[in-house]
Amino acid sequence: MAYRAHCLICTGTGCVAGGSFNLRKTLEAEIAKRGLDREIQVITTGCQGFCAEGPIMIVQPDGVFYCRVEERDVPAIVEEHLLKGRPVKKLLYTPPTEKAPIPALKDIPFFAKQKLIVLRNRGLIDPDRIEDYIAVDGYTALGKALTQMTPEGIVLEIKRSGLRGRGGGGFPAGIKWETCRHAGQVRGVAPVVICNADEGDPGAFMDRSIIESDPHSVVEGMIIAARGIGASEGFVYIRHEYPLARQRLQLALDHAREFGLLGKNILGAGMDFDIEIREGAGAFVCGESTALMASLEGKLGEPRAKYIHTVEHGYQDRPSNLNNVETYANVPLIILRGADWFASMGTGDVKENPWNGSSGTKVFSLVGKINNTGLIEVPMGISLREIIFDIGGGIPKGRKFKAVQTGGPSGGCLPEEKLDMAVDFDSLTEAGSMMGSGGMIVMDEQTCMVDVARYFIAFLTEESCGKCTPCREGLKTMLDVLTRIGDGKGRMEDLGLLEEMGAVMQDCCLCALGTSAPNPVLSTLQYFRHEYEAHIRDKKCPGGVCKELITYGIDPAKCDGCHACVRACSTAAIMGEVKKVHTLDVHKCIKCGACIEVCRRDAITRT
Amino acid sequence: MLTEIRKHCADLLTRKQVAAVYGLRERDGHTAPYLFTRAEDLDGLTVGTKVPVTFTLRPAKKNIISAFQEKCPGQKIAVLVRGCDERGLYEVAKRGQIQVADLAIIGYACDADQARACHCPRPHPQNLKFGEKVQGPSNEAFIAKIVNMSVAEREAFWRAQFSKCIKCYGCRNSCPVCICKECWMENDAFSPTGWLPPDFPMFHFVHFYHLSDSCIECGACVDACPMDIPLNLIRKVLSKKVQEELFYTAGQDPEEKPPLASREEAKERLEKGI
Amino acid sequence: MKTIKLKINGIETEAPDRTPLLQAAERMGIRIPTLCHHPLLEPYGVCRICTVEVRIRNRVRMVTACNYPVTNGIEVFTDSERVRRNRRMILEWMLARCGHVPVLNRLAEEYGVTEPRFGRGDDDCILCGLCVKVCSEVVGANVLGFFDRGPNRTVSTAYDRTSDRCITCGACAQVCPTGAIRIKDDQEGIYQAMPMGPLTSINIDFMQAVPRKAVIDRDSCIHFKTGKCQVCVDVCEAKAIDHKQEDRVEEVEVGTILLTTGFQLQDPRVLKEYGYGKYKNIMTSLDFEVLNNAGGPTAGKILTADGKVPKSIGIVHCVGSRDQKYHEYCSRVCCMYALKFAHLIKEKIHGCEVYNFYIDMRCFGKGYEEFYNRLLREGVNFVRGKVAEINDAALDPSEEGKLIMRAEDTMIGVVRRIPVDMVVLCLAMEAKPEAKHLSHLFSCSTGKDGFFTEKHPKLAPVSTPADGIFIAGACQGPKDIPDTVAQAGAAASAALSLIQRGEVETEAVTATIQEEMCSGCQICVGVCPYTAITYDKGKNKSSINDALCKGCGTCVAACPAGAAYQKHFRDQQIFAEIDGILAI
Amino acid sequence: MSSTPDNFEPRIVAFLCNWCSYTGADLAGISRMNYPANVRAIRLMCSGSVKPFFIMSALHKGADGVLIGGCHIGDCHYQTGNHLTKKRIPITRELLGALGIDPRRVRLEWISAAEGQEFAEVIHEFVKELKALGPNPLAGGDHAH
Repeated sequence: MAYRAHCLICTGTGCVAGGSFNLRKTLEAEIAKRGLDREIQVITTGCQGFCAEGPIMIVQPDGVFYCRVEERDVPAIVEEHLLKGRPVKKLLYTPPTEKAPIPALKDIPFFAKQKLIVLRNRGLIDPDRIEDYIAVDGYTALGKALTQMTPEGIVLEIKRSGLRGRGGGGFPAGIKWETCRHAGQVRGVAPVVICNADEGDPGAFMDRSIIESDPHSVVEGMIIAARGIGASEGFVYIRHEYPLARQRLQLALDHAREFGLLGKNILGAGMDFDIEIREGAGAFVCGESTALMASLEGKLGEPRAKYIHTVEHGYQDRPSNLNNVETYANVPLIILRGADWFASMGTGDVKENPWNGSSGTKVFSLVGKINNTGLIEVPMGISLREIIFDIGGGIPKGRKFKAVQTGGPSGGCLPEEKLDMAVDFDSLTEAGSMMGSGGMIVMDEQTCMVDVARYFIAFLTEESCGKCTPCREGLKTMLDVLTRIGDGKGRMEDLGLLEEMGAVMQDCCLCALGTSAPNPVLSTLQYFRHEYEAHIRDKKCPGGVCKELITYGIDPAKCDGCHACVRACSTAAIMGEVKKVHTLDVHKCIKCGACIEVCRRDAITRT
Repeated sequence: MLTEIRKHCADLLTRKQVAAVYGLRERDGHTAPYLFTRAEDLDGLTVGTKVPVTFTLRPAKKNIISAFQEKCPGQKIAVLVRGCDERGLYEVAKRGQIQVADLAIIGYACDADQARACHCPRPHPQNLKFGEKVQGPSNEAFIAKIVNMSVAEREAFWRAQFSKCIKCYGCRNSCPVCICKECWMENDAFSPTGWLPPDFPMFHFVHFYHLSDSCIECGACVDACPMDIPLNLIRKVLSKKVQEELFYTAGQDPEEKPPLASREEAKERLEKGI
Repeated sequence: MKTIKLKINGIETEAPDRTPLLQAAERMGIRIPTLCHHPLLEPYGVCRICTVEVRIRNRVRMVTACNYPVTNGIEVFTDSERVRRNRRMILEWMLARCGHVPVLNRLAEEYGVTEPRFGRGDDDCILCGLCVKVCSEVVGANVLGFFDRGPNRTVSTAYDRTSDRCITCGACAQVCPTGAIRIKDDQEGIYQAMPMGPLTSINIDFMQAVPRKAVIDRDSCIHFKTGKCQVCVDVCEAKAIDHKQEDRVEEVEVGTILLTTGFQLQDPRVLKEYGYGKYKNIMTSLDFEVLNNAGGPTAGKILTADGKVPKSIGIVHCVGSRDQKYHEYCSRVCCMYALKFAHLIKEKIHGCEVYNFYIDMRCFGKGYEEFYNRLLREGVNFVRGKVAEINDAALDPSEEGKLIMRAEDTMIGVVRRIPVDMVVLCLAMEAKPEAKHLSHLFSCSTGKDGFFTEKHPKLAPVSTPADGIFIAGACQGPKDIPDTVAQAGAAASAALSLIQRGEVETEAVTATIQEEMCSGCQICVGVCPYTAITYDKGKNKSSINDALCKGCGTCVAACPAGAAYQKHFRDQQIFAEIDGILAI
Repeated sequence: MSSTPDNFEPRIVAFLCNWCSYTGADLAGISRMNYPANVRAIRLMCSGSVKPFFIMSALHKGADGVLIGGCHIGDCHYQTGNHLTKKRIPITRELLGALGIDPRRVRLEWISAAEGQEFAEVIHEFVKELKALGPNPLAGGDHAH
């Protein structure tokens, strides 16, 4: 049956939270009411990435992009667009820098600069239907890998593609596969293939989105990996907090099994392989490979020394290949289109040595003080500026950019002068941050870098497993020092102390969580030392965040006496008559910021 | 009953289920054990006369069935038994004299009159095929006579009785469970040749004690005694004691070991079921 | 295993490939400090104190020495400035948690940390994990574990509750470097803890044991409780330990046997009036002997349960001996050792009052009476009278916490109440309960007191009615060491005289069956305790195996026909005996 | 019952087992324990080898009492020899009783090698009892004139 139009409703977690399932129901009802149900099909898709504007709906074949769609908008969409062919203007997206709305998805800057490989099927297919995936050439790569390639050929192809692990370490996947395959053969022990879906970084949701929008790409990638490595058993370690992703993945596995793509004798090619989902209990450290495998074995999720590599002795002492969701999702296209195609994207010549550059694309979750929060996929080597200002649409309210934090909680904060830096594994590390799993948090001038460092150290202190001394005690003492500085009780020698602590942690911690933990502190100390000094020496917080160091006030020039702040203030610290300039009693003020939130004229000051 | 028994035995013989039928034959007014090998001879078969089937041949001192089994090992013969006959069979079997397994035991019951005459407590065999079970007379009443006497009275009583003894050995010879080749009753140390009556109570003590855990109370000794010494009075007193003290009743089960022939204590024997 | 070359602190050395670096360094005598390493446990690598600098092909790595496997060509620096900086910082961090743990402070001092920059915390546990690991890896009880995470990490049992899986082996406390784990003793006083039994699961029975070999006590060995812990196997260089060994029954053919099974001390709890087990500081003579031993729990000091030096001690003679209610006999040794105790107390505790309560002083041996006289001179108090009761009923505050001994002093004819700090009960020696069983086994007999009976008290004091079985020592009756030695010598030489002869005459009293009289009733077969009689079915006769026959004659009496006879006990012989003894 | 002459000294034939009672009797002697001289011991290897005919014979030949001494049950040197004794003697006594011979003239006692005292006591007691019973009426037998 052919339809003349399709309504693609995003059912990523963000849009689902915005009510996209109800939207679907209402839309279908409305279409049926109008007797259009044989002409127009409603499809729910995975995350489209532009989560800031959800719930999102795209009408094809016109390619019209609607954002912030609510149920009450449905009659208008059906009446105007679907019946009369006129896009509903008020639901179209208008970039913050533009005046006129942009009707077509392809024209929206957020999408225009992206390069979709991993997210190629987002918004296109229904993640719950394997047929949809197959319709867009899904499992073709698997067919090719099974029938036209040797396992060695598969590993070589990945190696030559320069694909580096997207989980954070950036270890070349091909080399890992090769070692694992070799270990399995030498030891005569069947290796296992593990997918790390324990995405724990605050503000990061790439892996979740991939699984939610295109679970089969991960499954296919894992099967191909298993074929290359010689594994017959696979696990997906997914965090408990991702129920929707888990559900979709489970369905994908069931379907794949039904279609003969998993289980015994896959595609009749004599390969046996199956995947089991294991749920983590939400410990951040379980994203670390050894801790993950310990957890997978049912033990306490604690890392161990990696002097013996997990590719050789991992899960149940078997050779274990661990890649994250995004890495596996890259695999089918590499196999299908070839290593050369993949290597042609990104930086450096990776064909001879994958360490030479960063090929392909990277998915980032773009969050923080930025207009277009959401999930983006960009080619390696793109500049931070392009990401933040072109795709991200810049900083809201016309504020100044201060820093971008990449790589999750243990990444570093990069200042404005680094904005033109190419985004790839090695440049980020060099700059004192890291690629990490792809979190990207943008901060504006109202951010306090000491507070940011404190926030991340607090997070890591909480999430440290506590096994080794420097991580457990170092983070705690580091947090104490940062809190002291934030409270205005810091001493100048604290800066040296922080640096020393950071260096010792980098030297001595047991796992990457610990060794990378000082990054937020060290990078802010490197690029924003003056802010620390301001806290200690001047007892001032330049970002106006650290409560102990700021006082609230009202700029009489800006205040129009709208009285909104008076209603918002819970301690009655603001007084004033309507239409007259208000005043603020600093003794009553608890610096909660509620007034700032409501003030439309930016009249509340923090000094 | 006799006709039926004859018919049954004839059947066994004609169908060659047994090589012979061992029973009693009456000829010329005399009843004696006889081995019927031909069915037509069975007309002479009789029952109910007090001739024990486990008769011990003297002076060969060989049990009659034992002698047959020795001669024709493995041959199956049918034996016609009363209650006492069967008990006797079992007791001598326990003492290795005959093989019960090679016997087809055909039992018939004695009637009340016979039982009374013999003072038989169990006038029917376990392998009862012919006749009706009847209750035997009580031993208690029978032995009351002696039980109620004082020791001195008993001494006097038995002195009188044994003084009649003519040392004919009839009591011993007629005993169906007596198996010894050499008999203590003939031992000079106990009753030297020529002493008549034998010294009280040496001579009889031997007989009584020896059979204390094998006496089947058939009364053959009393029947055999020409002087009518009531030997079964003592026999029954002793049997009672053996039952009470050693938990044993003779002639019950061919597998059961006699108490005086086993190492175990009486209680232990009872518990282990030896 | 392949040997590789490496350089530690500039010195070339060799080590087996992939040996832990810590071991490789140790072999060179280079000490790398560590707080979470134990040679019996898998390296855990958590304290990070052992972090050293390793240069591999010009790349510098910081690795933990305890679990880093050495490879060819690496260069190690165990004490570089960077290493020292790291250690200082880690120690400061540790002190911030556990500021008063001695082992930490010592190490910190070594690294010049005197005033830790993060202060000193009050915790005791440095979270080295040794206890957790010993409990799981060695003991196998898996009682201890880590709870919570990050700075809140603690070591505890599940739900912080007493675990019934804990076998109270104490291994956790043993390995704890800080003393944070203490084994709680539910019982009080040194007496309960007094090592009357073996101190450890592996022990040598006693110092003079022959052969002087260590044995494993199955009841307390962790391996037999949990199936794990093979530490002794690992450390035994002789590879002599085998947990699979079972008790073996070995059959040894011998011609003579010496029974020297000894005695046991009477259970003092039976004598309720003396309050043993009810009051502290009442002990048996053996307890007191252990207390006095230089190798004992107090290193030979006489101390009360509270660890105080007693000012007065009562010694009760004849506890359970010479007593119609318990043992009528005299235990022989008590008087003399009680005197020895009194002497030891006087010698060890100046001014301690000693009260010996006796019925009679039996100082019968050479020099014994003289010893008694010496004690009289030493000022030991001798009270003639049996102690009626010991309790703690203080009449005035000075008697609080003391034991009150009540006895009639028959010398002066008054009832005395004597408060003391400690009481020693000189308990009766009694026969072991197993002696009865042994007497059956060896065909000897025990007297009504349970001691073995000798064949003749004067003429054959070490023999038993059974030929070749001899007795010596306290299994025959209470006696002291000289008597035991003398008797044992006598028993040994009696046994030797048999061995010297090389052969023993057996009694020629076996039974025989006269074949012609045997009617094959097999009664004899049933009554023979030695299966010496066999029945021949073919002949319908039984016959007796002379070698098996022990000559009891049971079959003879059972044979109705008189076919069986026993040599030397033929009927004619017995009848003749009867005739003979009645002829008079 | 015949009246007992004042000077009647019963004669006791004692069948004693080699390992216990005989040794026990010996111990009584060694221990200088007094017991009446009325007893005459016949040593047998085991009480299990005592034929009831011996008892009968002894009584017939004039013994006023017969003592059978064995090891305690469970203590038998020959493991189970005394089990037979334990079964035979009551039957013997019953038979004697039924025949008119006072069964009290036959006594079965378990006396261990260590029980010299007990042996002496048994003899004392037995002699006293036999004195009360008076001479054995069988003494000498009919032909032993």
